[in-house]
This record gives sequence, C-alpha cells and structure tokens, in this order.
Amino acid sequence: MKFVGNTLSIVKKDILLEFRAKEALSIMVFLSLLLIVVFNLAVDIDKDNVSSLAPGILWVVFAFSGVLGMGKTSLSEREDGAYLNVFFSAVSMEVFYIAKVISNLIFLLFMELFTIVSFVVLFNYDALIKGLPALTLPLLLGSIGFSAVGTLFSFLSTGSRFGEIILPFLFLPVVVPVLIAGVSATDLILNNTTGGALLKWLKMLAVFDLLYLTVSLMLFKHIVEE
Amino acid sequence: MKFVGNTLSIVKKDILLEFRAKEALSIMVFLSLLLIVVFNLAVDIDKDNVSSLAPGILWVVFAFSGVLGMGKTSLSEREDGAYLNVFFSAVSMEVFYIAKVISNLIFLLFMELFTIVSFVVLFNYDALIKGLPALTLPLLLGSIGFSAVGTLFSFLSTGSRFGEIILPFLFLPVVVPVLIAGVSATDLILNNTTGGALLKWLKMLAVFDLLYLTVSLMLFKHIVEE
Amino acid sequence: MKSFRLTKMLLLTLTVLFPLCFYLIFQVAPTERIMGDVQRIFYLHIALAISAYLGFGVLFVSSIIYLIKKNPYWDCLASSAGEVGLLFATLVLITGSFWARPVWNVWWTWDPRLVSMLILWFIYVGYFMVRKAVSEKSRRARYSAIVGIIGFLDVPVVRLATKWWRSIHPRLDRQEGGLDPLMVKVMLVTLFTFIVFASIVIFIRFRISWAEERVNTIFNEMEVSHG
Amino acid sequence: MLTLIDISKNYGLRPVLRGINLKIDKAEIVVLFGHNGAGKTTLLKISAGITPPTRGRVVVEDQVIKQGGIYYLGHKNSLYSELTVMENIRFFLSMRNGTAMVNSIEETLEEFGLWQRRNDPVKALSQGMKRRLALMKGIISGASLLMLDEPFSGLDLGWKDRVLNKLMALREKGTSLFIATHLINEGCQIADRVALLERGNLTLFHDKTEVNESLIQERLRNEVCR
Amino acid sequence: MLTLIDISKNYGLRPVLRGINLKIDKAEIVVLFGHNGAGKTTLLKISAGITPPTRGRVVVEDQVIKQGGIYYLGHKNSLYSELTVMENIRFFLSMRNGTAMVNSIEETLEEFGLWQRRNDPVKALSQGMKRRLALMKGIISGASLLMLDEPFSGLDLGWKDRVLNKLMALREKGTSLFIATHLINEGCQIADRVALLERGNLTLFHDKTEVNESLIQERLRNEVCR
Ligand code: HEM
Ligand SMILES: Nc1ncnc2c1ncn2[C@@H]1O[C@H](COP(=O)(O)OP(=O)(O)OP(=O)(O)O)[C@@H](O)[C@H]1O
Ligand SMILES: Nc1ncnc2c1ncn2[C@@H]1O[C@H](COP(=O)(O)OP(=O)(O)OP(=O)(O)O)[C@@H](O)[C@H]1O
Ligand SMILES: [Mg+2]
Ligand SMILES: [Mg+2]
Repeated sequence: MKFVGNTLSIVKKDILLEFRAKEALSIMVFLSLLLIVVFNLAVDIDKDNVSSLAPGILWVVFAFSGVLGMGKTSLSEREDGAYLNVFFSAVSMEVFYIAKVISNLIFLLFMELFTIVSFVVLFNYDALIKGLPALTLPLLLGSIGFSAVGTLFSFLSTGSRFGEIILPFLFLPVVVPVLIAGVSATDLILNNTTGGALLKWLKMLAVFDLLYLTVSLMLFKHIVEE
Repeated sequence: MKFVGNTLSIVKKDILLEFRAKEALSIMVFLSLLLIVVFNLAVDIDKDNVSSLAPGILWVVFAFSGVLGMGKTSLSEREDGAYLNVFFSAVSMEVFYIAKVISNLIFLLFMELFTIVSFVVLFNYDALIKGLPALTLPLLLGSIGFSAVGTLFSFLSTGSRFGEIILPFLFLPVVVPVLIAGVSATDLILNNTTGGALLKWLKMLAVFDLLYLTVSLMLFKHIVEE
Repeated sequence: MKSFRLTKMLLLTLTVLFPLCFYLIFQVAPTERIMGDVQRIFYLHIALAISAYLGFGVLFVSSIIYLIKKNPYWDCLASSAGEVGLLFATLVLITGSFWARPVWNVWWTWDPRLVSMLILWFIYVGYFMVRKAVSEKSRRARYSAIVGIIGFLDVPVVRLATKWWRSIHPRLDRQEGGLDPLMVKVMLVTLFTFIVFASIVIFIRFRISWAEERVNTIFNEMEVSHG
Repeated sequence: MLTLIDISKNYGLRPVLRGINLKIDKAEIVVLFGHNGAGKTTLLKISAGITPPTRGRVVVEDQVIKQGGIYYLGHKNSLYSELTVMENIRFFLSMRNGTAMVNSIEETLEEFGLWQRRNDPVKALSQGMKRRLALMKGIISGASLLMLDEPFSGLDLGWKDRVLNKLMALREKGTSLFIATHLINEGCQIADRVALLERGNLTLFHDKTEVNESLIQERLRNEVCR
Repeated sequence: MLTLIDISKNYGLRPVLRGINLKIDKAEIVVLFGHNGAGKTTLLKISAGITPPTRGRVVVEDQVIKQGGIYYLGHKNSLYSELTVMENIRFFLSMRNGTAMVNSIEETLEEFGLWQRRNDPVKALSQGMKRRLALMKGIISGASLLMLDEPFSGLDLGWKDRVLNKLMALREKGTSLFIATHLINEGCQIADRVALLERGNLTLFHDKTEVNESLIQERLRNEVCR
C-alpha cells in the first residue's frame, strides 16, 4: 500500500506548511469570525430569529471561508512550481488529489468547529451545542463535497491568469446543492427532528460527494498536466 | 501641475490593465451578484423585509466585493516588482497613492451601480431606483473611504507573505464606521427621509474619509519602501 | 461539403418552421383561462430551456471527448455549444422574467427553479471567464473542459428543482387534468423547431471558429515552410 | 531514453519549433545552445511533458516514466519557500519512494554547501543557494533523465565548476542529461553532443569527438554571438 | 553620487554585511563580486533604499533623488506581464516626466531586438528578452545612477556583449553604475573599480589601472572559485 504512505507524506507536508506559514487555516478561521460579525451588521440577529437564521449563516460562512482558504493551499503548490516535485515522481496525480482533498478537509473541519463555537458564544445559542453530535454527519459530508470541488478548482484557478480570485465564482455555484442540502439538514436538526426528511438530505449530500469526488478524481490530472 | 499628469498616467495605466486583463472590475461585479444570491439562500428575503434588509446587504456586498477587487489591482503592481517603476521615479509615493485611490474608486462606483441595478431586479425593489439620486452622496463618500483604506491595505497585504487573503481582515474591521454610517444613511433615505439625522451620517462619512485619506497618505510610503 | 448541404436544407426547413411556430402560438393555440395571452410565452420559454440544455449537453460531451482525444476540434465544438447554451439560458431568464411580471407581479422571485437556473447561468459564465483567463490554447481547452464537465452536473438539479424543493414554478406533470391537447401539440412543434434551430446555430458557430482555427494552422504551416 | 519525433510548436501564429528530431541515449549528455528566444525552454518543457507540442511526439522509455525517472529543473526552482532546506528534501524524496540514495543526503548537503543552512527556510537563502538546492535535488533524485534549463544561472564560478563535476559523475553512473545553457565553454566541456537551436530547427549537431575541437566551439560562439 | 557609510546588515543573528564603506562617483562603474550568499543583493538593495540597513547610512546626492535619478534592477524585472512591451515602456517613461530621451524609444527598441515584439504582452517573451527589456528601461530612463543585480543573467553571448557596450556608452554620458555579477571577465572589462565582498567586508578593491592586469583578474577568479 505504497499510496497510503505517499498520501500521508503529502498531508504531513501540508500540515507542516500550515504550522510554518499559518496560511489556509488561520485565514479560514478569522474570515469566518469576521463574516459572522458582518452578517450580524447586515441582518440583526436576536434571540427570536437566531434559530431560523443559524443554518443559513453557518453554511454560507463555511463555503466562503472554506473556498478562500483552499485557494491558499494550492497557491503554495503553484508558487515556484513546487507541484512539479509530485508531477515528476512515482506518485500519481490521483494520489496527489486525494491527499490534497484530505488536507483541505482537515482544515475545513477545524474551521467549522471553530465557527460553531464562536457562533454559540456570540449569539448565546446553546441549541447548536446540543445538536452538535447530530450535526457531525451533515458537516462531514458537506465538507467532503466542498473539499472535492474546492481542491479541483483551486488548482485550476491558480493556474490561470486571474489567480485565486476566480475561484469563488467557479466554486460557489457548483456547490450550491451541497450548500442547500447542508442548510436544510442543519435546519431540521436544530429546529425539529423528523428523521425521514433528514435522511433525504443526507442521502443527497452523500450522492453529491460521490459524484464530485469521482468526477474530480478523473479530471484532476488534466489540470496539473500543463 | 505635473502631478496631475502623473496621476492621470497611473490611472490610465490601471484602466488599460483592466481592459487587457479584465481583473478587478469584472471580479467585483460578478462577486457582488453572487453574494446577493448566496445571501438570499441564507436569509429569506421577501417583500416584507426587503426594505429593512436592503441597506445592510448592499453595503456588505460593496465592502466584500470591493475589497477583493482592490486586492487584485495592487497585486498587479507587486508581481515582478512592477511598483518599483514608480518607486524609483520622479513621482512621489503620495501621488502614486492618490492615483491608486482614484482607480479603485472608479472601479468601486461601477460595481456599486451594477449591484444596485441587479438588486432592484432580483428583489423587485423599486424604491431603490427612486432613492438613487439621494443615494449618490453617501455612496460616493462611502466609496472614497473604502478606496482610501483598501488601497493602503491592499499594498500592505500583497507585500506580506499571506498575500491578498489577509486583506479582508485588515480592511473590514477598519471600515466598520464607514459601513455603519453608509448603512444608516441608506436606511434613512430608503425608509424615511428626516433630513437632520441623514446629515449627521453624511458628516460622519466625510470626516472618516478625510481621516483615512490623510493618515493613509502619510503611511503609504512606509509600506512600499519595504 | 455534405454537412454544408445538410445545413442548407435545415435552414430552409427553418424558414418554414419558424413562421409555422409563430402562427401556431399566436393563432392556433388556445388562450389560457387565467393568465391570458401572456401564457403564450410558455412555448418559447420551454423550448428555449430545452435548447439551452442541448447546448450545455453538447458542451459536456465534447469536453469529455476533448480530454480523451486532445483534439482542438472538440474544444471548438464545446465552446461554440457553450456560447449557444448560454445565450438560450439568458433568454430563458428573460422570457421567464417577462412572464413573471404579469403573472406573479414581480420580475424575479426566489423560487428553486428560478434560482437553480440562475446558478446554472453563473456556472457557464464562469466557464467563459476561465476561457478568458487562460491564454495558452491547450491549457484553456483543458481547464474549460473541466468546468464544463463539472458544471453540467447542475443541469439535473435544475430539472429536478421543482421536485426537490417547494416551488411555485409550474410543473407540467402536476397540471391538474393535464395540458390542453392542442397546447401540447403546439409545444411539441415549437420544441422541435427550436431544437433544430439551436443545433444549426451551434453547428454554424462551430464551423466559423473551426475555420478560424484552421486558417491559423495554415498560416503557421506557411510560415514553417517559407521560414 | 528520450526520443523527440518531429516536434513543432507554435505560439499563436509564431512558429517556435519546426519539426525537431532528437534522441538522447543512456548515459549521454546533450547540451542545447541558442539565442535568447530560440526556443530552448520551450523544447525542454515539451520533452518533459509540461507543455504539449503543436505537432509531433515525445517518447520516453517506459521504465523511466513509471518510477519517476525524470527530473526537470526550469527557470523556477520548485521549492516550498516556507519550508526548510531539510523539509524540502525530505518531501521530495518521499515522493520518489526511496528510489533515491536517502542515506547520502547529509553528505550531499555538505558537498553543496547547504549543511549549515539545512534548518533555514528556503526563502532566506540567496539566489545562488536556491539554485544549488534545486540542482542537488536532481542529483539525489535517482532520476535516469535530468532536464536542466540554464542550471548554472546565478551560481558563482566555484559552484559552477563543482556542479559541472557532479553532473559528469552522474553520467558515469548511467544518467542521461538534457541541458540548455548559454555558457559555451562549460556546455562543451560536459557535452557528449551539442545542438544549436536556430529558427526553430536543430542546426549544427556534433558528437563527442568533434565537440572538443576548438573550431566547433568557435563556430558555436560565432553563431550565438550574431 | 552614492556614499555608503559603515553599512551593516544582520538577518536575525546572521551578520551579512559588517561595516561597508563605499563611494561611487559620477561617471564611474563599480562592479561587485562575491560568492553566492556573500551579500551582493543585500548591499544593492540597501544602496537603493529598498531594504533598511541594520546600522549605517546611505547618502545619495540630492539632485539624484529628486528627479528619479536612480534605476534599480533586481532579480525580478519590474514589468507588468499583461501589458505589452510598448505599454510598459510608455508607463515607465510617463513616471519619469520626460527626463528620458523619449524620441529614441523606437531606435532603442530596434537595438535591443524588441521592435518586432513591441506589441506582444511581456508574458509572451522569453527569459532573456524580458531581461533585455528591463535593461533597456534602465538605459532610456535617464537615471544618473543605475544599480544592476546580475544584469547579464539569462542573456546569450551576443546580447551580453551588446549590453556591455551600451553600459559603457552610458558611462561616457556621465551615468554611474553599481553592478553585481558573477562574470569576472565581463565585470572587469567595464569596471572602473572592482570590489570583492567577502565575509561581510569589502576586501580587494582596485581601480582602473589595476583592474586590467590579468594578475588581479586571476586573483579574483581564485577568490571566487574557492
Ligand atoms: C425568470 C423566471 C423563470 C425562469 C428562470 C424559468 C426557468 C424555467 C426552466 C429552466 C424551465 C425548463 C424546466 C425543465 O423542464 O427542465 C422552465 C419551464 C417552464 N416554465 Fe419557467 N421560468 C421562469 C418563469 C416562469 C413563469 C413566470 C412561468 C409561469 C407562471 C413559468 C412556467 C413554466 C412552465 C409551465 C414550464 C414547463 C414546465 C415543465 O417542464 O414541467 N416559468 N422554466
Ligand atoms: N506563453 C507564450 N506565449 C507566446 N509566446 C511565447 C510564450 N512562451 C514563449 N514564447 C515565445 O517563444 C519563443 C521561444 O521562447 P523560449 O522561452 O523557449 O526561448 P529560450 O530559448 O528559452 O530563450 P531564453 O534564452 O531567453 O530563455 C520566444 O519568441 C517567446 O517569445
Ligand atoms: N530575507 C532573508 N532572511 C534571512 N536571511 C537572508 C534573507 N535574504 C538574504 N539572506 C541571507 O543573506 C545572505 C546574503 O544574501 P544575498 O542574497 O545578499 O547574497 P548574494 O551575494 O546576492 O548571493 P547570490 O549570488 O546567490 O545571489 C545569505 O546568507 C542569505 O541566506
Ligand atoms: Mg529560456
Ligand atoms: Mg543575489
């Protein structure tokens, strides 16, 4: 199982880079905090509407902070052509893609946890903490979808003349299904727990994850193979 | 008045770059549209609440799209060290700063006009069109503030290791006063026109503009001078 | 040349089909009871939507073939189909808006079908942004093919949007008592006309850009041989 | 090792390469000369598979591709600037699954004058040191085919000589090299064959016995000086 | 023109320059040699005012600063990659208020072999062409002090000679040059004085009459080859 070792090497390197340069993760975390504050300026969030607004705001924050953070992790590969280390090696581009998806997933999950905790503290909204165990699955599934698409497109955008800035346009429209399913699932969990409908959204998340992962896996090598 | 000519040269070059590379402006415009859509996914906007939400949403969209677009215009100066053309020239850094503020202001105003038109169409909110003449002044003042701070910080961020991504963190907290004054003024214009209070917010915008412009003008050369 | 004759023939049929369509829509089709004459937009509206799907579908397929074969022919076809698809998608949004104005009293509303269509539109605007953002030919072809393939996954979402989410946008399979049989016939004719029309536009657009591509190649060959 | 069959490349309407044929054998050093803009970089990138040719085919022996047997060094160094020298090397080797002579890293670092800098981030190295590190990666990579684009650029005289010796030692072990450079003396010194790229064609083509004749070098010099 | 007084520079704990004193007169060419990592780039950046020294002072004659009299060329080329050759030059000159010999642009472009490429975006030029363009900017800038960091890197033999002649012609017109390079022959050929940077000090320091003695060149070569 050489490819497991290779995947781990790449993930380890990404985490090392993160510790050294504090890029993707810290950007995601701070941006999510900032977004929540700005959201609050735009829409007055109070005790009465917090439970109806929470799912939407949280997922939009996840998507936005996530996509900007992921842009950063692929930039460090493009700069100075560092990804050529993998390109000219025994490691296949599929393994590289999977490894980058995992690194990005780890960063995303960290950011989401942080966002949820800050949300609870800022809006004094304890129901979110209580719902956390039930939220784990939709969060995980949603983040896998985000990471699958984000990893692919972040490499695409850093390879183009626009740089990272084109990334949100490509990313956000494509992940709208994940976003909506995530919001709906979270809404159900936080506001009323009718199992059947929840399952539908979870299934939808799983289907999109699978779809995005397999398609991206097949497409990724075409991006990197200049 | 040689410095007027120099300013114009720089602004002209920025607009040329924009035509050639379609970077800042198209990014701002599309991002603002996308943000409105995503906002709507998170918070259901309807006939009843649109007039109370509009000011907040518009200004948040201006700030966000604006800051990302401005990041782009300074990136083209940093890349390959192109700003050194001005650094080692007869043109002072103050003139350079003023010129970049003007270029950014032009892009911002375009984007804001576009955002307002799309908002009117998407939310069927005609009051915004009627209020447009009255909105011109707060928009102009607010955009000057955004541009003054954004230009300064975008140079700072592209000069740092984090690149453009750190920019929103620096920018958004600092322009909060502008954001609040802008939202309040817009709210007054759209929802009830009591002149006195409006004047207060306009004054506040003008004061902050002046403050940001003078301070940034003094600080700018320290950023560029590594 | 054979394909050229085919185009000619199809163009000729169109000169018959289009007037026929408009005659059917405005003269033959019954006036809808509640909405009145404005309902006649329906025939264009749905035909445009299906044609847009057709454009995106051709883009999708030729993008896949491009990534396998790496022949610029397919990239040319993909971008031509994409242009046509985007054009028709824009028209769907416009006709929908014009219909919504009298019926729902708004230009736009946040209905799943409408939003998903707008999102689809964004995706293909993104497709052309990528094409603009990359100047090197083969890289542009590869990158945009990737966006075209991933983006197409959204078409089923638009189709199913009214099923998945609560929607005020009409659905034919929900119409109580079904559609008036005459309406169905008119719709089918319009649909057929527009599919032919869209195919021809894609084809002509493709021929132009492919000719451009080939002229460039010939230029190169000349430069190669004459130094 | 590597066979180029009738390679042509156009950028837009400008033909850069016109039907290049070239074969590089095992344990052979081929050095490519040419004016600025002759197309050396383009040819190297095509050989490495980073850029697709407009026409023609690149054939690399099967076993070379499979085990990451190519090392390509372009104008960029492919280093992670935030990671240290050691971390860069470790990651690089982990991507090559121990094809490399891992145990000799320390010794090689010493030989390349980077042992004392092994824990410094790459961004703190000077221009020449970075180039040295990139070259060192190629040498410990265990690749059977190295493609180097102006490998000596930025190196001082002493290091240039040492690198030349390293490359010749590599050839003795059976490695093939494809090098583009402007340095005629140095190039001819290590070349088994030299090629001159001129108006898109390989003119002048000399093997071992001829390369060392000063007449050939003189002619090369004249060609490149025109 | 330029006086460096007791310049020292540390990066963290590592001293790079230790009390450098140097004076460059009008119409004088000073060439700086040194190992990789000796601190040439650092010294040039300090002289140009891009990097602040840890200790010491840089004095530039007043009239030089005022009229944009310095041109600095680092490892990067300071070009806008999206703008064409002509647009880059025009913008550059507009920043210098016609200090430059604007009318001779076309002729100079021809001399630098860029006339046919004048409408190509800079990103489409080869490595060597970009360097040539950057050098050409320096030559038409009308600056009275040019600081060039490895100006010949990437140039082929022919262009190197032509650029050398241009630089000497510039000196005849009263321009001073401060050049860092690894090329001992070329450096000594144009230098009025050469300096060797070694362990943070300027050792070896020779003026015109001595530079041309082959003994000195031999010694320089030995020093740099160690
Ligand atoms: C901007 C507004 C609108 C947009 C973007 C829009 C979009 C679409 C799209 C994409 C389709 C094709 C659906 C498919 O079969 O996959 C469609 C079909 C249709 N639209 Fe609209 N529409 C809009 C407004 C309206 C309005 C106002 C009405 C009438 C009240 C309407 C009535 C219909 C009908 C009857 C169909 C055929 C339904 C079906 O295939 O089941 N649309 N529309
Ligand atoms: N991306 C591109 N778009 C258009 N033209 C290009 C591009 N890249 C290179 N060229 C052109 O191709 C030709 C060859 O460029 P290349 O970089 O291969 O030359 P080179 O031999 O490496 O030159 P140098 O010695 O200056 O590095 C040049 O005329 C250059 O302008
Ligand atoms: N940003 C930095 N942080 C820490 N150390 C640095 C930094 N920049 C340069 N150095 C160190 O300063 C020393 C001098 O570097 P400098 O780039 O000036 O050398 P140089 O003479 O230009 O070398 P080269 O010929 O390789 O370009 C080197 O040891 C380098 O590692
Ligand atoms: Mg080159
Ligand atoms: Mg240096």
